[in-house]
Amino acid sequence: MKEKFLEISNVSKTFPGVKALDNVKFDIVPGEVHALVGENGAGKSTLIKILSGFQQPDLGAKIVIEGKETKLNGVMDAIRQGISVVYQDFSLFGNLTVAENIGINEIIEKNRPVLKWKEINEKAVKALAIVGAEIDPKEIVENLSVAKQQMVAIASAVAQDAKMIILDEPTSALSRNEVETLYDIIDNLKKKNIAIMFVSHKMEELFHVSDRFTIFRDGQYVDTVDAKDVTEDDLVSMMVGRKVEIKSYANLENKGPVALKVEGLSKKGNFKNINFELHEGEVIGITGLVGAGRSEMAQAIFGINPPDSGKVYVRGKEVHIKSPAQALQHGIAYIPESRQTQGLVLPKTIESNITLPVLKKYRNKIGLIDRKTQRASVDKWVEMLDVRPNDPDMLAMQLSGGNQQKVVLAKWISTQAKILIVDEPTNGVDVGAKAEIHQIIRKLASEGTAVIVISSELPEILSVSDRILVMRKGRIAGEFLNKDLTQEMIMSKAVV
Amino acid sequence: MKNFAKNFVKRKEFGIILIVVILSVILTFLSSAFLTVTNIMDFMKSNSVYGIMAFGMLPVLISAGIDLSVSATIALSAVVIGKFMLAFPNSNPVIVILVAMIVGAAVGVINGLIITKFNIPPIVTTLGVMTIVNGAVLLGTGGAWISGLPQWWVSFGSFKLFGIVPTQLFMLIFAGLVTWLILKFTLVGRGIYAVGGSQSSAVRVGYNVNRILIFIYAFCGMMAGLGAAAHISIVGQVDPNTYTGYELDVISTVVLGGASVMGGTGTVFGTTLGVILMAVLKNGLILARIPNYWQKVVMGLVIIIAVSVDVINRKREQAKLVRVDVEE
Amino acid sequence: GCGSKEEAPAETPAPAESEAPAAPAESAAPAESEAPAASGESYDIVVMPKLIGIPYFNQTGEGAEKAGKDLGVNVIYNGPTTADAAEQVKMLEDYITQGVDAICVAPNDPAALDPVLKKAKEAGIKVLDWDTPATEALVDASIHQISDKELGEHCVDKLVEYMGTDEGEYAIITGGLSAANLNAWIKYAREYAEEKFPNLKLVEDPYPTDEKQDVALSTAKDVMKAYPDLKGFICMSTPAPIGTAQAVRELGLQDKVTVVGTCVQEDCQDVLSDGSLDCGMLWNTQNLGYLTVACAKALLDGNTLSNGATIDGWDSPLVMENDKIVVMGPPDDYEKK
Amino acid sequence: MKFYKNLRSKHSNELTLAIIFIGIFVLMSILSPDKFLSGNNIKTMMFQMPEFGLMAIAMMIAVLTGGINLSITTGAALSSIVCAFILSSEFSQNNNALGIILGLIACMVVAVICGVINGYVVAYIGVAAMLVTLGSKTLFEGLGLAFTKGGSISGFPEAYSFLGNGSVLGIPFPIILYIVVIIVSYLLIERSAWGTEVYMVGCNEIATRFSGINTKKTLMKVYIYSGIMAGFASILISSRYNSAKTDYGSSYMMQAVTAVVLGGTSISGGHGTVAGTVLAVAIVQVISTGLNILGVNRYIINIITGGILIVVLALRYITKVMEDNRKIKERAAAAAK
Ligand SMILES: Nc1ncnc2c1ncn2[C@@H]1O[C@H](COP(=O)(O)OP(=O)(O)OP(=O)(O)O)[C@@H](O)[C@H]1O
Ligand SMILES: Nc1ncnc2c1ncn2[C@@H]1O[C@H](COP(=O)(O)OP(=O)(O)OP(=O)(O)O)[C@@H](O)[C@H]1O
Ligand SMILES: [Mg+2]
Ligand SMILES: [Mg+2]
Repeated sequence: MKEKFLEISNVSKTFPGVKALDNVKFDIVPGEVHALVGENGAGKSTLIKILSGFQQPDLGAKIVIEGKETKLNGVMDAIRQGISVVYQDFSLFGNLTVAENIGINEIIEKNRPVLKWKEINEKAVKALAIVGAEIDPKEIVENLSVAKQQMVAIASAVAQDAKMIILDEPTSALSRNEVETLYDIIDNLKKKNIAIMFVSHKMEELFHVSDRFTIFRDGQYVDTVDAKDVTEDDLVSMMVGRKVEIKSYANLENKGPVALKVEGLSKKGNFKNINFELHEGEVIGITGLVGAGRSEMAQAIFGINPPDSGKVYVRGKEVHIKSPAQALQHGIAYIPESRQTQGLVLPKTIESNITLPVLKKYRNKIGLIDRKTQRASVDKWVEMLDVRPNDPDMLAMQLSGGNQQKVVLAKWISTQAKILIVDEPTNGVDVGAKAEIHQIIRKLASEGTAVIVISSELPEILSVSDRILVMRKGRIAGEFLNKDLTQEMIMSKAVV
Repeated sequence: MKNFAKNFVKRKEFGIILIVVILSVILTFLSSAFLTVTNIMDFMKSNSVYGIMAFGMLPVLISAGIDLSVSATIALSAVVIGKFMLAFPNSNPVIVILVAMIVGAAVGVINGLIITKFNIPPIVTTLGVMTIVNGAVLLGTGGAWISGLPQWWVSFGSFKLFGIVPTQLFMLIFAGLVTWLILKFTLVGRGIYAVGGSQSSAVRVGYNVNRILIFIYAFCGMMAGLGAAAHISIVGQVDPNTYTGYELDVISTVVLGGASVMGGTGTVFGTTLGVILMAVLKNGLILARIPNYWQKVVMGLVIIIAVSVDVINRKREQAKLVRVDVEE
Repeated sequence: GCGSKEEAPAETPAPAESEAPAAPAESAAPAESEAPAASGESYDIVVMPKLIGIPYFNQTGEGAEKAGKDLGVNVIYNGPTTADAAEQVKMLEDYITQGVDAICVAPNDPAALDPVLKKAKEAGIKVLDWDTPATEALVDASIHQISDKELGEHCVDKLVEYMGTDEGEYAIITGGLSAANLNAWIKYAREYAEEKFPNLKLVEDPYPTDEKQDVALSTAKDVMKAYPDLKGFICMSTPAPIGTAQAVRELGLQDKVTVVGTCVQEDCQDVLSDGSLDCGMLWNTQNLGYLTVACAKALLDGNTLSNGATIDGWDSPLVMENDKIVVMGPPDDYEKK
Repeated sequence: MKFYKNLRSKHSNELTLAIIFIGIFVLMSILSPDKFLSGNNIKTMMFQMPEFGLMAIAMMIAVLTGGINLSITTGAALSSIVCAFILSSEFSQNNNALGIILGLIACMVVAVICGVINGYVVAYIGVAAMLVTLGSKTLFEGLGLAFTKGGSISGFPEAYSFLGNGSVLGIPFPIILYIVVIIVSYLLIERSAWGTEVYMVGCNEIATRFSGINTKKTLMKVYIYSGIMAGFASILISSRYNSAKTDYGSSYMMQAVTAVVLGGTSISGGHGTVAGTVLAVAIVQVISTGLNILGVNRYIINIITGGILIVVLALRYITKVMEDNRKIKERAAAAAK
């Protein structure tokens, strides 16, 4: 057994709101992939922020790097110690070029006052090559897809020739074959004897890459186990504290009349000639590679950026939806990809987020918001979706990923929309919450709502949908009934 | 070549270049005096002060900040060097300029410290500092002019290279050059763009954000100081009252030059264009014999149109952006 | 020499920088030193300029405060920091509350002060205006450094005198388009020029310069480019003539283009020296403040102001246009000796 | 008790401001009991504060959306100028009542138009509010100048002056209007659906739009409301000063920003209360009136105001940090057990 690169113990972190970490421990040796798992809010990202020197642990924490006890008082300390991080939210500079985002770090680290662009570009090109991404180094980052941004983030971590790389949910925006590339990257990082700390909610990839697991629950350390000694179920029950079974809900009978009909929908540079019918009580899963144009298509239907051509019928009547407001009037709801920027108003309370689309419903005679009835119904939704903590006055930003997603769901369900489009509903959501969200979606369907689920995660698609559309390069490349389907069959349509 | 043309049209600055060109063409037809070397030198000289301060303001806006205190800072610097020259009648321009820049930088540092230590939003901090410094200056001077500056200063101010290029234009070019070098080739400079893009990310990659912020405001103050030197080298005496309202003119100059008040974007080239646009406008209004009572109306319209055109262009670009490579 | 048409009063106003107002004050001082004792208490007299912190109103202030000392009255010289009528009204309201004995105000805008001056009268406070007239009905006395009409016409005469001809183009540079007193002078100047010198052609409405010397400089330059045959400038507001003169100097047109206008004496010496400014003019600013306070005191003592009468602290006989308007006298001209 | 707890937790900011206000008020009363505390002075302040307060509310609502409105003062001036033209017209002289009503309507129409111009460019074209209003500030001022030729429009029907100077049952009419506006604003901003949308837009426009809110409309209404508030202010101003002019109240613009921020509204939008702004306005008012009565130089008053702005915000930050640390310690202690 090689000697450890990093060993920490007695690490606690208290926020005004919660105790995010309650003296946990963790260690990692060079060349291993050590996965950190736990439900939303278990404290994974918090630990990462501590290891990256971005936040300081409470007193009494012990951090040993390469045998020497140290303190990480600032980001620079961590970087100098050879720890570099790929954050859950990338933390790239959208306004700068890919090259600069990747190349600048070393210069900052060495604190060289004057910089040579040639050097930076070369470094960037090299790093991009390592992660095998074809991205123009001169491109401005905010013009890249989520997926490409993710690759850039990884590249810039690689570029710092670090001894330990932390990946916080690196695949949440990656599609299948990009994930494959990531696996390769991880492999040759291991060969370079770099320690990798890996955080993810996706079982299959956890077991694919990890050598060891450390499990947190509600900020507490649970256990550390070798990957080969445990099964998925063991791991899940260690994380959640109970058993969670992934059901398949597919239900090919008793669907109602057509709720939504799309004919030849096209938008230049987004998608082309989309046709499908969606029935009441039915769940359609739309999958494909990231960048296939699924969100774009959904957002076109929802009126965020309307299509160039094509027809949309709601319950048989043709509609021309130019804005989300109109979509809402036609009973269409869209739960966007990014809950942080599009789904939630983070600095506001759960209550104001949930009631936002239906505010007018709570107006009393003189047109003011009736706080009592508002609170009453909010309590109902928080109750029904089991948002934790269940205090409507909690700020959305204080919630962990899963609970944030539940709030977004609650918001749209409360509109009683008859047509519901959910884009990557369980992105960064833990197994437990994931199952609950699937349940909710199916429950709505069983009550007659027509649902579209957009997801890159095939197990999810296979679990929730009755019918599955596969998109490729802005077109619908294939359609399946969800009956004895395999992931391979779907992928064959998704990739060329 | 064609490609170059394309990129050129894509540039953020394209909109404003267009406006400047159109204006100039119109003016050239309206007045023979417009397109002459002397006229151009004249209006660049008389706008050099705004220009210099604009280059100081640029990094501030890039960092998503704002500095309202520049008008007070320039007043303070002007008064200080005015008194300095009376006290040391045989010093020399270089020293005077240095003094001005140091005084300005000092005010900037105070801004920076308040912003970083108490994280009070820049607009608030600088508003407060503006009120205080302004009050102090006028309390101290009673608004009295400082005149009778030494001869060497007067001749420094009225010097023209080859009898054409005025001193103040060199100061302007110097300011622009320094700003450009800092923004493009120094770590701090890139840090400024980083902070403007995402402050939390800037912290995560290891930029010392506080130090960067303090630098930004110090630099802005310093340029205001240089502006003071340029200004009193033009007018030959110090009127502490003359600088009120400068802050808004300077800021509008920079944003006309394509810097976004949301931060993250902005270039020296753009700002230069902004300065030129403002200069051409003021100069043109008179040469074109626009009725004086309508000048402000024209000014206001041009500002609104210019910023709107810019935004509309950018939106069109965004819309054109291919989000998915659709299989045809 | 002083080219003013009107007979100059007995005392020639002292140049501003010397211990002005020499003539009146000195002789007045002894007479007044026991005045407080005589009248028993000391009056609170508010003297409010349009704004504080500019040279012109600093000097009027010095005069007013000097008068305060000489006459043994308590002079409160304070005003807003920007020439904003709203601010003036607020401050006056505060002083009325405070219960002062007299208010002497240089209104930023006459009409705007009507209500507050009414209040003052109702509160039994003596109300005077100075520098710029307020609504006449509301004041007990109105101190004019000079009549607006006279100043406006004087500018035109000076312009013609130095142009050496009464035909050609001229332009007016003003401090701000909404400055009431400047507009008044300009109005009279334009009317006078039109009927007396029909061949003088005003090229354009007045050019605003934002009370800024450098703006005056660049504006004047541009004007000369826009109107190449321009023969002269009339400049209202103190920084304007200096900036304009500098423009003329930079273009080396000292003997082609005439510049006349109102400015503070010390500040215009340089541009006078090489004739880029041909004639600056202003009344003795300190005397203006002094006279204002003297009149206020006289009124408070119960005296009435009448033409030819003399009052404490001002031993030259008063020149009155009517029973309210006191005129200090013609402006001083500052010209190249 | 519970009420107080709730007050402390939810409205600590307003509480602090109230305490500061009382503190300063008491201090002033001690420093000049006879003058500051006189009923007369209180009344004077009641006449002065409303126009400023209305401007502050006009500024606040724009700031709530993460924008700003630099054009409130020039917009107000423009509205009152148009109003003044009608009031001083032949027609109004003959039939006052109708004239005044028409004038007021015209005033509000212009105010709304100003709001629509800002709102359209901000909401529908999507230009940053600061730039738009920077432009419209100049535009409105320019129009005012062009209409008035820089002069002031006066000569209103006698009755009009009631709006700014009259009292009902001894209570100044302006303060009555102000209080009504405060209540309406509170209900609209903090209790209505639109108000909630305003806060949400201020925090995250995209998420709000994705929630089916027509954010463009919300923003448009915000700038119209801002315009209307400025319009009300302009009525008080033109009536109190019995005339209209482009530069009336120009000094309110920066003061309004100061008051809004002092009142705890976050300059980046999304947070802030009407009560906070109102209290801040009162604080600024008391400081300036009080020090004014004490005869303090205006510049020192400005310096103090600026100082207070920074100090209060600094304290706000420091207390927040200490508060968090306290909470963390408590948790740590709780966890230890
Ligand atoms: N800055 C903060 N202030 C207050 N509470 C915080 C803060 N950051 C995190 N928390 C809380 O700390 C707990 C742990 O959050 P953390 O983000 O580490 O969870 P996580 O394991 O990363 O969850 P996820 O899997 O959703 O990323 C959560 O309850 C979260 O609400
Ligand atoms: N902010 C942006 N600006 C410009 N183009 C973008 C932006 N975000 C994404 N894109 C483009 O849109 C395409 C789709 O982005 P996205 O990752 O949302 O794909 P998608 O089809 O929506 O994926 P998914 O189906 O997983 O939602 C990307 O390939 C990228 O080229
Ligand atoms: Mg996390
Ligand atoms: Mg997507």
